[in-house]
Amino acid sequence: MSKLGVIKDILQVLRHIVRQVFSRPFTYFYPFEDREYPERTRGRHIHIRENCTACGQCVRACPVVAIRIDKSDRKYEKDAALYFDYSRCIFCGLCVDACRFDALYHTPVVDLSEGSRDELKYDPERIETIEREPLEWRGRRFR
Amino acid sequence: MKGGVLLQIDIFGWLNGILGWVSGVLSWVLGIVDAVLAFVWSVIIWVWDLAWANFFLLFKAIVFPGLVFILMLIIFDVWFTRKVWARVQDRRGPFHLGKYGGLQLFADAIKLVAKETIIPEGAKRWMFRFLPGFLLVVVLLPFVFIPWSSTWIIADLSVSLVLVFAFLTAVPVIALLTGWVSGSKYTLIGGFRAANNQFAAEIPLIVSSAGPALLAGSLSILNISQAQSQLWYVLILPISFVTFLVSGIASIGLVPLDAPVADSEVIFGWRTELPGIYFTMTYFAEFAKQVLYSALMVAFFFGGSYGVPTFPPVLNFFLKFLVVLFFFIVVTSSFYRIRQDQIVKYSWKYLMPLSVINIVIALIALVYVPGLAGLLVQGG
Amino acid sequence: MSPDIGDEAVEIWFGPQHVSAHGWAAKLTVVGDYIVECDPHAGYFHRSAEKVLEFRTFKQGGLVLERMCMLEAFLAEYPYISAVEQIAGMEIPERAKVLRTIMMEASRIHSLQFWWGQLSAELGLFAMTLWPWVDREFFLDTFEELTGSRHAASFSTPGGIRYDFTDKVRQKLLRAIGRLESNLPKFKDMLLRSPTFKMRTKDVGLFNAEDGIKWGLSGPNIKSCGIPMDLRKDWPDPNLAYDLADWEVPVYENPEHPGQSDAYDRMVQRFMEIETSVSIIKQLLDQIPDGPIVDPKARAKANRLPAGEAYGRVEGTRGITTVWLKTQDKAQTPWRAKIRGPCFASYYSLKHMVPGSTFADFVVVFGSLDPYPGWWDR
Amino acid sequence: MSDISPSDFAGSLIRSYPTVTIESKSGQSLMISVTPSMIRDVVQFIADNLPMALPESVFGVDLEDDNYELIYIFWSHPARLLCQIRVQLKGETPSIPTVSDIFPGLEWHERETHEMFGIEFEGHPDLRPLLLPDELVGKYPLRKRFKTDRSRLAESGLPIVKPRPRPKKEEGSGK
Repeated sequence: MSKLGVIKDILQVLRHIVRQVFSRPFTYFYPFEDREYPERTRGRHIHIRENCTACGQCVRACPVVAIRIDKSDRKYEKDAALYFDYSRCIFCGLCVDACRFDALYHTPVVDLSEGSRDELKYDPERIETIEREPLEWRGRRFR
Repeated sequence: MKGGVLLQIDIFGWLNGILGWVSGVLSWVLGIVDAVLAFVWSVIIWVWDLAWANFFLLFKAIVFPGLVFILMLIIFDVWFTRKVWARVQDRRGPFHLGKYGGLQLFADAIKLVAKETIIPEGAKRWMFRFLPGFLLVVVLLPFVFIPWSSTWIIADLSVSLVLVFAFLTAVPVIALLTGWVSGSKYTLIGGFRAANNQFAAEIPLIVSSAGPALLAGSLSILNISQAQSQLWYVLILPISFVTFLVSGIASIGLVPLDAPVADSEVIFGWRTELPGIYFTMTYFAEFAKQVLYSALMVAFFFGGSYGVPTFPPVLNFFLKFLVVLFFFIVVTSSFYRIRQDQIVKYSWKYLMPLSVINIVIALIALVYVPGLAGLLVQGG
Repeated sequence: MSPDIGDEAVEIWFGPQHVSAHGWAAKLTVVGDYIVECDPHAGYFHRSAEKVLEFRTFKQGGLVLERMCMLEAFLAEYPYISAVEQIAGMEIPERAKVLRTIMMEASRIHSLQFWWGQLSAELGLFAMTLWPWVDREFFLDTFEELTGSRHAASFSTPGGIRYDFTDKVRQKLLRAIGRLESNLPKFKDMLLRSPTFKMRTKDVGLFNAEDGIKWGLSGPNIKSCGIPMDLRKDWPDPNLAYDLADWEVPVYENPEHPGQSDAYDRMVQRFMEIETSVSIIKQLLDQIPDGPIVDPKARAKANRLPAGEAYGRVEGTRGITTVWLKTQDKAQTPWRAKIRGPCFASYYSLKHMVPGSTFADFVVVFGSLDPYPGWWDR
Repeated sequence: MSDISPSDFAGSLIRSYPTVTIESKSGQSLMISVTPSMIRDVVQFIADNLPMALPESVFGVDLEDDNYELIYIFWSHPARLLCQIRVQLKGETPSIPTVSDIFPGLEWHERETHEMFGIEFEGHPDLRPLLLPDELVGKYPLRKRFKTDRSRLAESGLPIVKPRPRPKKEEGSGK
């Protein structure tokens, strides 16, 4: 009886597999098909300089020392020159929590890969904008 | 001064002589070249004549059921396997290159071939370079006996069944040798496991292919496949088909029985140390064996080229081949890997008795079931 | 090498470059096909977390903890948070307690799904690797919807939680659980009924409950011996809401060998864990009270803690996970934080469990203990 | 099995070893302070009398000025009892008898404590470094004396990595 049971089990396993072959695949065409990012997605930050008071709470909250505020930098308004080092950032969101002046937010932009580490160090002007090059493939533009 | 010294050398004559000598040498050289060219030309003419005379055989050997077709079939098999596995695993498989990822394999092959050849320090260099290519040759040889139809077969021998298994017996030896000469502990373990697999699977494989041979009364694969015009042998030998499939999987070393190349246990078994091009050869050899066993199963159990009568026989064979290949891939992607001692235990405990019992039952049925014997056509 | 083995013994390094040894290595002494000695080596993932914690504030400490094991991020950060709350004497809002418990159980399901996929990959069936991972994807979507990050959630904070439940999170969580429940029979067929899976896992990696406890094993590894050792029941935590749900500690005891556990029993046990977690989540989802999710005053207390010691414990996916914390007065950072990962013990116990099994079974024994290198290397 | 209550267990421990001081933090946890020479006896007592004692961990705490505290933690599921055994140690490289033969699970915890704090465990079968790389053997990183900032990095014996250059300042900045 147990031997026949084994045959039944084998057929059951094969049934699941064959049914799987003719079902729709789960994956999607990653770079070309966009997925929906939730509102809270902790992607790269955006810095709103009008609100920033350069209080430095975000710098204090950061566990990996990825933020630097240069107060001697006179070029920018209110002395707030914010440098962001995305080669260190762990996207924990503590800086956004710490900011009381609504000057630092997460954006749903998560693909930050660059050719070199130095390009991941965002200067004050880059952290204020979210312009991205659209992806091109076979003459089509994506996102 | 009574005249000067006479010139001893007739300089003009000498110059003339040079001309003659040069023309002589030239004509001699030209004669040699001419003779060589004539010989080459005669060889070409001879080969050409021979080729024209045996054009059909050459075409078969090189183009249609032969080298080109088999290579394309193996490439298709790799693509098909990857696609089916991807579907089983809820993925899409290759899709970037070509239509439905059809060119992905060529890209992979180019990448693998372009890789640096690194030979381990402890390896025997000459054997290490020689064995993977030899393996591919040995695996490709049995394809000459695959009867795509009664005309589209490269060679038919009265003992081709024996010869196919004789070729395939060399495969684990090559695997063991490759593992041995690679100079690594993991490759050695993998090589011994390959030998162990063959030790387990060889006899059930041959015994279960003995059933069709007995029923057809012939050891020629062509005759066996031709003898099934009335009745496919899978109907009287269903257990033999299953044992052939399982022991075939064990002999190739595919997933449920892939102890020789179990990647989570022995990395890649006997193929661990093989670099780029050599790895590609062994990888191809594995899929070639998969194609070979699927074709053999069609020839042994599924009536060879018989099927829909309006279709050409080759198409019949090919469609059945695709179905069997699909079933083969599904089986190899649905079970967990079992241990090598379990492979031996279950092949000797279950596979071999089952295949023998099936033959005995079939022979008894032939004697006692009226009308069954009439359906069998005795081959050559 | 003991002297009676003689020349036949071969030493084989299993890892750290081995395919299935991701971040660990064991030196195996093999005679024939049998392992006679196993010497696990740790330290390939060592990130000196305990020293790092001494330089992180209490709000930042949870981030370090969740990086010990990304698969159970909600669970892994909790013992540290719990210890901080004990020292500060914080009161947690009711809503935060229930939401914490729900997400910890979701994290447990997610981690178990990852594990059984990994065990299947080690046993050569990649279909069963990716099917649970598809279901796991829905849990990751839930985590992303809730916290904004798929793995490193950093959900709890001293004094409450950082992100509130929304209707969308609830829908996504229900969808993930519904899909898991509809697929569980299929997975049970594929795993527990598969004859080749039984062949590979039955009587492999067998150990006694007494030995296991002496080696320090806990969690599902011990529960599969028939001992209901579960901190969720035994160690009632005032900051969690396990008492709101009605559930029993899942215990599987194989009648073939009572008091012992093999790889197959651990598999069954973990299926039962998933079912328990699902039922807890379903019950708690109906009982989420309204209210604040974090008390800002309590959270501000975590900036400077008084002197004290606390022992934060939680029943992780892999066993008892604890953090022992000592602070000095008006401290911004801990004086000493000791992390006790459950896999430290399971990795050590390989030394006793593996000898006698075959070389091919080593990965099965190892995989069935649900190892995660981050927990022993820290 | 679960008959034994924390007070019963504490009472029987006091009766056997009167020099031990026991302090009960809550209903479920006991704090036992012992001297280094008695540690094997007390742990043996726990192994014998506390049902299913799970050795959770052993770790050291640096109290500065060559004072160390060693904490052994045991958890008994049937008794629902958490025992913390505390030992005060003093000295440059303090030593204490090992308990890894009574509870094998503590073998690696003792190894780790040895390499992190330099506490010697007498009779331990295998005191090789567990987690640390070879360069840090004998440096005892979890001691408070061990500095981790870059200026002292040279002492640790690790290869010195230069800090990565910060993004340059924009031109025309004030100072």
